[in-house]
Amino acid sequence: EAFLAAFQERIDAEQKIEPNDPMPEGYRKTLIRQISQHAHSEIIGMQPEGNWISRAPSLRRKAALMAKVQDEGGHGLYLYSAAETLGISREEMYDQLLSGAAKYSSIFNYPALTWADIGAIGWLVDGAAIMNQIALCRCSYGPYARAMIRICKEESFHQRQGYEILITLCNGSDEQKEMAQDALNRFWWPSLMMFGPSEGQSVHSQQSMLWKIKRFSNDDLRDKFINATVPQAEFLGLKVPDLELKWNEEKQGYDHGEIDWDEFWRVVKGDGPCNRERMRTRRRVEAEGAWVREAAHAYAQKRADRQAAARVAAE
Amino acid sequence: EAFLAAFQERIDAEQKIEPNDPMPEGYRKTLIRQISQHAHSEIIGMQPEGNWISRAPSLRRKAALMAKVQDEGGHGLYLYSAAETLGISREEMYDQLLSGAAKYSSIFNYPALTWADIGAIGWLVDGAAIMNQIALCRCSYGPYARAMIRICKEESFHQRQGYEILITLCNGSDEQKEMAQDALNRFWWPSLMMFGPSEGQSVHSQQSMLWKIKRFSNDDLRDKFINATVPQAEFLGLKVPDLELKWNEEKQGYDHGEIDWDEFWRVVKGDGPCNRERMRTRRRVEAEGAWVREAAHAYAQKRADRQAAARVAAE
Amino acid sequence: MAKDNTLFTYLLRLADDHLILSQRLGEWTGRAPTLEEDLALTNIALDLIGQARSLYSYAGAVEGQGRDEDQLAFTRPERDYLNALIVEQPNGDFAHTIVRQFFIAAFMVPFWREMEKSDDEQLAAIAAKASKEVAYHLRHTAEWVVRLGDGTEESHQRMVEALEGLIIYTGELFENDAIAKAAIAGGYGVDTEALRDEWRQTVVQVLGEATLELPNAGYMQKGGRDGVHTEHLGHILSELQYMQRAYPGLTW
Amino acid sequence: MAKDNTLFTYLLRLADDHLILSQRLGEWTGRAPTLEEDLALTNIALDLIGQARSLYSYAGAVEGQGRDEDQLAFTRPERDYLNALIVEQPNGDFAHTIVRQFFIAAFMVPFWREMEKSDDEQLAAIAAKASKEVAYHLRHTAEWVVRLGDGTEESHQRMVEALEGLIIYTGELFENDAIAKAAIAGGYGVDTEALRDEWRQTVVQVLGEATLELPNAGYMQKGGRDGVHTEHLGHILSELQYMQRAYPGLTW
Repeated sequence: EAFLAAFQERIDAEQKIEPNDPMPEGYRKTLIRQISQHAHSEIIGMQPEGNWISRAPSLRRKAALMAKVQDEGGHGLYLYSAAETLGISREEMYDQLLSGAAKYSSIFNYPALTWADIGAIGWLVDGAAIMNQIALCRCSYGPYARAMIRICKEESFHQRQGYEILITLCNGSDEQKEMAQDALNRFWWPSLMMFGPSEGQSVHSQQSMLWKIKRFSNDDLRDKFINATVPQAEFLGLKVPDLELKWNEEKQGYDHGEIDWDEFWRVVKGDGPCNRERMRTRRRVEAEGAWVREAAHAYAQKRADRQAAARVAAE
Repeated sequence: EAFLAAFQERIDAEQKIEPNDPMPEGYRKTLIRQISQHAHSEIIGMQPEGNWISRAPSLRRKAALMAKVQDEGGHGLYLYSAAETLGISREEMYDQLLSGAAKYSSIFNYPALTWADIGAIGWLVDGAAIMNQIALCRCSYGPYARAMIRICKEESFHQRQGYEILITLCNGSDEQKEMAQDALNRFWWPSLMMFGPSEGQSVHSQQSMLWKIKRFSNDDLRDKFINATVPQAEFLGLKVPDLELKWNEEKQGYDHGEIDWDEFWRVVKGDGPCNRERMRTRRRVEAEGAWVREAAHAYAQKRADRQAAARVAAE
Repeated sequence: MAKDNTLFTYLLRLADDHLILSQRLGEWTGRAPTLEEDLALTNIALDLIGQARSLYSYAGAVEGQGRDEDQLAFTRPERDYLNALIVEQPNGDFAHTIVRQFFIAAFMVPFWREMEKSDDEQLAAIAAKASKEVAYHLRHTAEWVVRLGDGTEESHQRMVEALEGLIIYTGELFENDAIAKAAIAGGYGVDTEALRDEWRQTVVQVLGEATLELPNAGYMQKGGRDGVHTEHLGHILSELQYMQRAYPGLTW
Repeated sequence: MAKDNTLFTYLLRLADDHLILSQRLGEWTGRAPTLEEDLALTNIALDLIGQARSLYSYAGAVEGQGRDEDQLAFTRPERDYLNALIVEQPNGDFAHTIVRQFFIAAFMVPFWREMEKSDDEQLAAIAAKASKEVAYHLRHTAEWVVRLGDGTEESHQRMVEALEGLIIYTGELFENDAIAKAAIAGGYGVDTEALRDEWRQTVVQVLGEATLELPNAGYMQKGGRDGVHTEHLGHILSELQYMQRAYPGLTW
């Protein structure tokens, strides 16, 4: 009890918690779940965009897309490392992903069907991610907060890049504009769902707030995102696919239509358009790479043995 | 000795030899080698054309190409059956193909790079094959001769189809004409090689002639092919890539330039552009289909067992 | 005009189903587990492409803008393809290909049978021809379902995986959306909802013989009829369209 | 003019090598055996595409007909691509990808080093940048060659197969044909024949450490420099060119 109170005091004083600091088991578990889920999202998120590397329409865009997908892999790496500071191994987290025990952001269960989707993913999906992540830069757990700072910088770059793809399309031919509008139509609602359902009086969420793992409610972050994004859509000359969307002078923000939470839960539970495909791909990659990892391990072992033998011989 | 003489008498009297007839071991072996090689050529020959099914430029051409490749599979089937009448199983022949012990026509080790190649393969490769096969329709071994009659009909159809592809290209845009000329440039010499080297006094070849397995020399068939094909090239407005090609009024046929027999032997021995790829594909197909064949076999076995058991129970 | 638009879309959906499925099957040509099966799969692919050609030609005539079968088949953007999602799913192993074809054939048999009664004479004529063809597709694939289901342990397991992987794409075949309803109301379309029980019966009966079970479907994926596909279609199109895209407007 | 034509072709060959190889490596992005290797392979692919861009841009300037890097990269017919055959070979398993990249890197290291001395300032500048990059490619792939060769029995066997499959495509890299000779005579090209021994030394040394042997090559395949490719290139191009072909002349 005294420990919990002291811990809360540190949190309240905005002190960062570091790996070797004592922490409540619930705090550790919540963080492991959240950080590993975030890492998994980066890894699975490589798939929809990776799907367009071979078909990117110009060399510049191809290079940028490759670099972006690579950055996502890099973010996965930092985040797995951050989670490892809490006493879980990357392998264990990976197993949880492959077995379906761990989740990843359900946005990546939507397909990237056209080149405009690559723009929309950057603009909307990375945009929504950044809203969440900016808040996390001030998370009470030091390694996570620091990973977030680095990731946020790169994500902002990706978001601008995605928006710039759409600017190009919207300045282009009719087909290109149509492609851009179609991408917005398909990615708008799933992007709003990325913030998660309204939390109401969820105990879980309140505890996260108290521990300063989470600093804003889902609805607040979603509203912020909408308020930032609607003018960007207008600038592009695109129509946000929400008939009920309108400016509310009083709250100085937008009111929006009802989100289809049935769809959200369906996709979370595994019945989105690409859930099975994403997991099948990930499992196949794991299986096909097994011999390589075994070989690397065997070689490292042999090498260590040889060095040990050489040391013995030298003595 | 008396048997050999009697056999030769039957041959000379143009009697067909049938599966159950007595025949010299050399006759049997020569036929097995030739027929199975011919069957293998049909099977491997499905690859270069099969490579264009997914990209055929119109629905009509796609359907025709699929049907053509299917016919080749069908020819493979007849020919394996014809060879089986000589006392060898399809599996055994297949093993010889996969192990590299048996050969197939080396023309199929050249790649089909453009759509025009599909035309050139039909026109030249099937054209050359027909020259050989028409002669084989009168082969002394009955089942082979009969298979050839059926195959020749379909091959002629394929040849016309191929030529028609090239007519369309040659009546088309400059790029299409260029594509057609390029295909002729690449397939002309390998097609001439299909008839095999000049035989000189080869004992092997003379014996085949005597047994009426073979009825014309390689050079005669090649000349016939050239004489038939050059005017067709002229009709297309294409240039045969042989600077030494010219009409010889005296022999009422064309003289042609030197064939690169080094290339021929190199490709026969395994160093053509696609030899390894063709065998790799064939081996992969065999390996990937193994479980299917096993399952079919297991099911047939179970079914037979059940029927036997039912009969026993009924008695 | 409205009728024509609906009919055009209705035909395009059917034509795209046939084209994309035949493109998939064509990937097997020269690569099937046995030579006999190579010929059989190519036969089915040829039937499908033949049906696609009739449907595209008719669609082009209905549209009345001078687009021929090839322009419709090869030069539309991905989002304008209206095939059901099941036909674009990868061939996978032979079990997947057989299950996909079996599911579809078990649907197409009653579909074309009902279509033979269509008020639209051309559709009825296409249906009469197709009916005979799909009867063979169903028989052939059903035989393989039984053989593989009741074959070895491995083949059985592969069939279980194929059934689980593909079942979620079967629901879309039976949905009567606005276009389908208009086509039914117009007297030329088939009420696919009404075919569901028959399909289920056919499938369950064959699976039973194969010692297999129809998995519980759960949520059925859809979107193809509105041009919202899986990521596979784009890759199919990059090959399918290559020549027409690289050399627009030429005759081949 | 004649000089420019030769230089243009010379640049195009190099540019196509880099583009096609980066396209192949890009197939690994998100699919490599480890996360770290995913980043490493993508790094190499990014270096290659960067080199391709410089080379195409320069080629376009030399040609002087207003073609930019994308028009050169995306809108030529298959027979006009001049890359060596080795870069278009399929990724195969990771062993094949590593061997392919190792063979090429062991060639590119001395190639770019010599190119730094080119009379052509732009080529020399491209070479200076590329030299640093390929040094890493060689180091990284050599490490894998050793790890896989001296890893498990399976990895060793896979390496043996990869070496045998790819060795026949290495000869083409060193051939000085008429274009190459003209480029050498012009003072801007590299005499690749002269790099053969160094390449062999590098390769044999690393393979030795990996308990592997360089297989006997026999006949070396060639044709890429004249646009006569393997059947793989056409399929690469159908994806690579898809957008530019489907939507010609647009800005992306």
